[in-house]
Amino acid sequence: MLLTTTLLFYVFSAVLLLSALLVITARNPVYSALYLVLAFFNAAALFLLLGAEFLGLILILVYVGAVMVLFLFVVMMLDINLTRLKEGFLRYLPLGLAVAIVGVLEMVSVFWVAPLGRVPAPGPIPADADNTRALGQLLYTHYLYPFEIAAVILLVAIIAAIALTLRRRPDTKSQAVGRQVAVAVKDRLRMVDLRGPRQ
Amino acid sequence: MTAPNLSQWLILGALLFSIGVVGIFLNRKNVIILLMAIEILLLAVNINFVAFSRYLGNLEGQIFVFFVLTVAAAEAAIGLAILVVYFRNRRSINVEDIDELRG
Amino acid sequence: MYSFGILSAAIWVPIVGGFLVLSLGDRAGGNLARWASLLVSVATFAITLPLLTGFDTQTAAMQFVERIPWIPSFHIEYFLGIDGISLWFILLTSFLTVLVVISSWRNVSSRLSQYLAAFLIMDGLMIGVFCALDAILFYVFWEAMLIPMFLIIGVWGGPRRVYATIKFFLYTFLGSVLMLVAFLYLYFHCGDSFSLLAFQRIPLGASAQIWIFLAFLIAFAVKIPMWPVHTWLPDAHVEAPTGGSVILAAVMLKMGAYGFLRLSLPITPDASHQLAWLMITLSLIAIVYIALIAVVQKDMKKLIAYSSIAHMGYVTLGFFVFTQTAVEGAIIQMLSHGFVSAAMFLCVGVLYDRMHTREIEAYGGVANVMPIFASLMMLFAMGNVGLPGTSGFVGEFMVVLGTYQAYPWPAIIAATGLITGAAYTLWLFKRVLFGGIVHAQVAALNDLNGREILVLGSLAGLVLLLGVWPAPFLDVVHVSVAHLLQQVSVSKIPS
Amino acid sequence: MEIFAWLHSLPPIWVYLLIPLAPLAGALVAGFGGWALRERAHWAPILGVAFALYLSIFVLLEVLHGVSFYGNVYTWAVFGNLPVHIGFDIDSLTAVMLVVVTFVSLCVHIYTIGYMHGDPGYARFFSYIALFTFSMLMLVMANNFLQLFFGWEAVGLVSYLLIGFWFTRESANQAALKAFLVNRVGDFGFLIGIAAIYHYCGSLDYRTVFAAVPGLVGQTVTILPGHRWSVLTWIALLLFIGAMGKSAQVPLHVWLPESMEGPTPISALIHAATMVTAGIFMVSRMSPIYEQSATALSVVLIIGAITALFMGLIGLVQNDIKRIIAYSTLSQLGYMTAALGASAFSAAIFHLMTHAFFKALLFLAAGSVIHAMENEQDIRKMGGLRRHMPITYLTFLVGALALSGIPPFAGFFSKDLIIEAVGDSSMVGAHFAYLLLVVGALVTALYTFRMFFLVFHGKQRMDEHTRAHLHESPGVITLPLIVLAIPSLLAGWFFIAPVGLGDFLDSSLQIRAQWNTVAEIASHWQGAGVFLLHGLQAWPFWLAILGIALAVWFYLLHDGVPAGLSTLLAPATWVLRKKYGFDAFNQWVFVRGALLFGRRFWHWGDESLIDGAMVNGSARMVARAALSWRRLQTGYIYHYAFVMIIGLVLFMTYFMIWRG
Repeated sequence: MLLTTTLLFYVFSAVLLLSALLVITARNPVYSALYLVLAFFNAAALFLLLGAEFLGLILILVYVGAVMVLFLFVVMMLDINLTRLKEGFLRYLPLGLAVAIVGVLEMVSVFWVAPLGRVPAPGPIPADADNTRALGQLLYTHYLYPFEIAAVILLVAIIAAIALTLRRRPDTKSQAVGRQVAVAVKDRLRMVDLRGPRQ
Repeated sequence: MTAPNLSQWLILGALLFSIGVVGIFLNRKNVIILLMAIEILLLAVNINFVAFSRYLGNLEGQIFVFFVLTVAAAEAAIGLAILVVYFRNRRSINVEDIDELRG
Repeated sequence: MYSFGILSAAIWVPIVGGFLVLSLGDRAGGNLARWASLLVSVATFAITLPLLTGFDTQTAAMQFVERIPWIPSFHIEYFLGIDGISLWFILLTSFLTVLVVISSWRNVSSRLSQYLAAFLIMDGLMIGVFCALDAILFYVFWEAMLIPMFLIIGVWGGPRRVYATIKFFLYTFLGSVLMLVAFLYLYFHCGDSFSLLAFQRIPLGASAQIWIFLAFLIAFAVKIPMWPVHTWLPDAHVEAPTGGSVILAAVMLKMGAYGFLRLSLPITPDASHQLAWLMITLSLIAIVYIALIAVVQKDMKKLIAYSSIAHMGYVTLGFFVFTQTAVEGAIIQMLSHGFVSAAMFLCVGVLYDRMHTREIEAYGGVANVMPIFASLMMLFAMGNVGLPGTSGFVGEFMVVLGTYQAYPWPAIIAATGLITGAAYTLWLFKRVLFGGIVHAQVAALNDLNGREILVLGSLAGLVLLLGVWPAPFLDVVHVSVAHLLQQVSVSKIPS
Repeated sequence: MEIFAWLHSLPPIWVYLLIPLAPLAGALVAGFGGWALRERAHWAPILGVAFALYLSIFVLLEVLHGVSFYGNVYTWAVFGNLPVHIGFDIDSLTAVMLVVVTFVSLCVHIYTIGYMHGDPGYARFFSYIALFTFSMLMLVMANNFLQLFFGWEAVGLVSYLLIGFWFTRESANQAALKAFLVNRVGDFGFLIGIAAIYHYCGSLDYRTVFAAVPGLVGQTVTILPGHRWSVLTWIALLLFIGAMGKSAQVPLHVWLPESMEGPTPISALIHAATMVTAGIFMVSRMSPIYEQSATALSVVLIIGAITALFMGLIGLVQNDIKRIIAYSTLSQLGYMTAALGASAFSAAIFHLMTHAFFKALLFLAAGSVIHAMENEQDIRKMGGLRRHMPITYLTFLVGALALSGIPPFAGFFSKDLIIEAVGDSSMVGAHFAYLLLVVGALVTALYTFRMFFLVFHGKQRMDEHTRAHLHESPGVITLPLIVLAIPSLLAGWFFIAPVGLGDFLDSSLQIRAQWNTVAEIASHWQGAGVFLLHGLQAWPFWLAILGIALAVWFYLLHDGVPAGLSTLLAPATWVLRKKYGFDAFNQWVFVRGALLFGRRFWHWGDESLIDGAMVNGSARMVARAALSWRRLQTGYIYHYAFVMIIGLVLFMTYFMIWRG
């Protein structure tokens, strides 16, 4: 069991890092997006290893299902000049690598040296543990207000995204709701006297 | 082989984070990949959170990941929306063209 | 000692009155605003008079004290009170505001009500500075005062007014910010009060005193102004309208000197002694260097502005020799300079209103057509020169005498002001008033009208009174100065 | 006397107070009422001064009867704990000065009626001279240094106003300014002297100070490092600088000749008779201080003697009638100062008195001439006036003889007494001074009679128009001349014993016995007649006669001699015409120096260094820094992102290394 966990950790981690690397190096943004999907899957698996089933699933549902689809959609929708975007691709590589290596070295040294490594491994997850219930209980009691705020943020994001991308072309036909509502009878209905001369 | 301890999880996060950083440096022209790199950064953070949550036996870490996910989703949505609008106006998503801030 | 809010009234009546005048606007050709502001300023002056009659000259304690909490969480109080050092300046302020209102009766062409309102509001704020005993209150008044003056120069000033106002504002503002820092340090050191009286009592180490002294020095040196931070003054004066120059020279410059007496000396006595050499040197530079610069000026206002700086040199010199005669002389010098410089600027204003130029060369022979003006200006010039019998003499005489008691050489150098002062003042006088009439415009000048005679005449009376009989002016000051010097003589460095 | 009887019923202080206040009231009436009174403005000042003279005579008589007064009128101010008063010190010295001042002043007032008739500034002029009388009286009556300084400066102010009285004339304004400034240089020393007195004696009151003086003997002061001076010498010299300014001693004499730009009456009143003698008066008043310092007395003596001779020499080459008299005034002031230096204070005061009379007379007579000549002042354009102006001629002759020291005129007694006192003196430099003074007697007679002969004798060199209008001056002008001629003739004979020998003044003076040359002379005093006879056998008299004789020879008998001499002695005359270069020196060093430094300080110091480099410089630096730092703001988002990331890493590194 222990062995399996460890093995799985290394496997998923390796794939995660690899796919992340591919995300940033792929020539085509479509590939990047797809690699990112792969990375998210691996991350979700790692979450499961850590006993965070809810988050793992959410990650797949929300990110892979919604966010990455959105990315893909945008990437494909926009007619992007790929060659220009890749110009000077390697120009900042040394700087980026240097920064990243320094950062990694520092972080790793901290993590090795600090007593973090001696944090005792937690016991195995009990079989009847219900991660989702536990989260839900915290979320809807103690973190209710932040949760509501998160909801509002999402709402704002939705409205903002729509408002930003919505565009009115002069040649498209659309309803003028206000005017429709404000219509009065006499605007639409004209009583015509049809009795005529027959009388 | 022993079970992965906290340090290993954190190192995983650190490596992932660095990849995200390098991604920002490399893809400085392509906004979409920049956004993706940011997602990687956030993911690295999230892994740290969840690892801490597990090893310290505290669910708050996962709660935080939940909020991070929320905000990240919102950010991605708005970021892409802005990108679309921008592309519509400029026919480009090259970051070098985005220099209205320049004095 | 009674205190039913005279000081508050003296502060708030002009401020509220100023806003009322502002709301009146320029209706009825501004007459409404004129009379209303005259009423307010006279009322303020009347309010300040009981301060003199009810003043107890036998005590150094603060009088007419008002003290109520203002921002209790920071121990900031609305704490007012006066002693012999501040009394005259409050009266000077309220009196000069009346004169400024009268002198602005006809010669402000636009936005009269706003102009007058600015002076009234400034009146209250300046009185506030002279009686605030809480550091934050003091600071608020100190800074707020800049705003009306900023507007007065910036809106009604001359062609380079923007440069002058910004220079004026930045200079003074920069200085006072450091003062605020010093206040905060003292507050945290003192613990529970922003009261200046409490500040005066707390023991301070030698280096802390030096730093606080320097912070205060910059704030006050800019205001006085002392060499080398004086260059804003000539510019500000040149651009300011007459009333602005009057208040600037007569009252605002005194604030810096007042700050030394109220803050620097009692709060940091050891640093004051230690840095006295610096202050004396700067004062002497002001007296000698600035006076020489004044000699070669071509613009009347600039000349008088430089002469103001030189005269304020005597004030700072007097403070930092720590003899009673010199300190009292310096206070009298401040008062006298309030009268004389105000009068000199009003005189220039009289000419400017008629000729619209301040260039000395544009004049010459004015005495031929304006004899009354010439006589009055001669009196003020003599006051500026420090002739015995005029107010200017008393202060300089006492400062030189008091300085000699402490250090002979500075007294000797300071006394050269006697010569240079006469040189620039009388040379100005000669070029403007004497000689034949060269310019046709000068020939057409009218002599003073009744209003101008009233304004200049009342100042002339004061100049002579202070010169012939300074005793009543000094009597008020004695006890407070003795107390101050006693405070300064005791070291505050904790042993 | 009967006419003074009622004054005894007044408190004495009232009488004393009225003496200065009466002219002041006159001045105020003339000054403020001048626009309405116009040509009637003289009444108030004349009445005021006349009243002051009347009271002064009363005071003199009282003092002769042994009454003296020392008291305060009001407390001017309290310096710390020390009250400073306005008060009066009435003793013999003051009484003499009071009478001299008010008498000359009254004569000048009356004379002015005629002289200034028709001048637009008529009322103003009267206001000024009455104000001057007030100031001078305050000066001589003072019982403390503050009031002395007040009077001292106030007479300077009025002098300034009067020299520049015709303010449309550029030269008058220039002269006025110069007079004021040079006087201020003296006042500067005087002020420091007062400050030193205040410091060492702790008071400004004469009596307290004089009482403290003996305690200061032996105390030293270090003004320049390494030099220890006696405190009293230091004080005495500083005060003497003041006296040099007021009494126009070399090198502060330069203003006096130029002050002749003013109307003649004030030349007579201020620049001959009264104000310029303030220094002499002051030093006499301070005799307790000066007597403690041999050094100071020597300086006084030598400066006085130098002034006496060398200023007289300049008088030889001047052509302006008023300037000649002005240089003679300088020279006579030198005699007085030399007398002070020889401790012959009473002789100085005596000469002051006689000089006041005869010099005022000379000036007023010269004014009469100028008036007749329609404002021509050049003696080369005069001549032969004696036929047209007999009264002026005779009175001028009296003045000239008195000035030259011919017995029995007043000047002889006072000048001879001074020369004799200096000759007897044992001061350092007394021999040198004696020599200068004796030669000065010759020079005095020569320039005086040169002027006299050129003006009143010889050919008439004026133009036709002027000659046609020559006439004797009106009564208001000649009356004062006659009034002044009487004391010029008689004052010496009558007053040498009481004033000159100090019987009367002794109570006001303190003289050390070993320096008291006047007492020496007084000890074998056998009356004015003997003194006169004795004088006839002495050098100065014969030199004066020689001077007159030379003048007769040069200017009456052989016209060509002076011109020949001046070419023969060209370098000497050049030096004299240039007045030894004092004016040029002052102009170049002080005036131009001050202007130069002023401009340099202004343009380089204030405008370039402080305003340019520091004030606007810092503003520019901020702007420049902002400009360069603005480049950092590329506007590319990724740059900001890079900076954030690099910053983060640096931050981490910092914590790792220095905080880890």
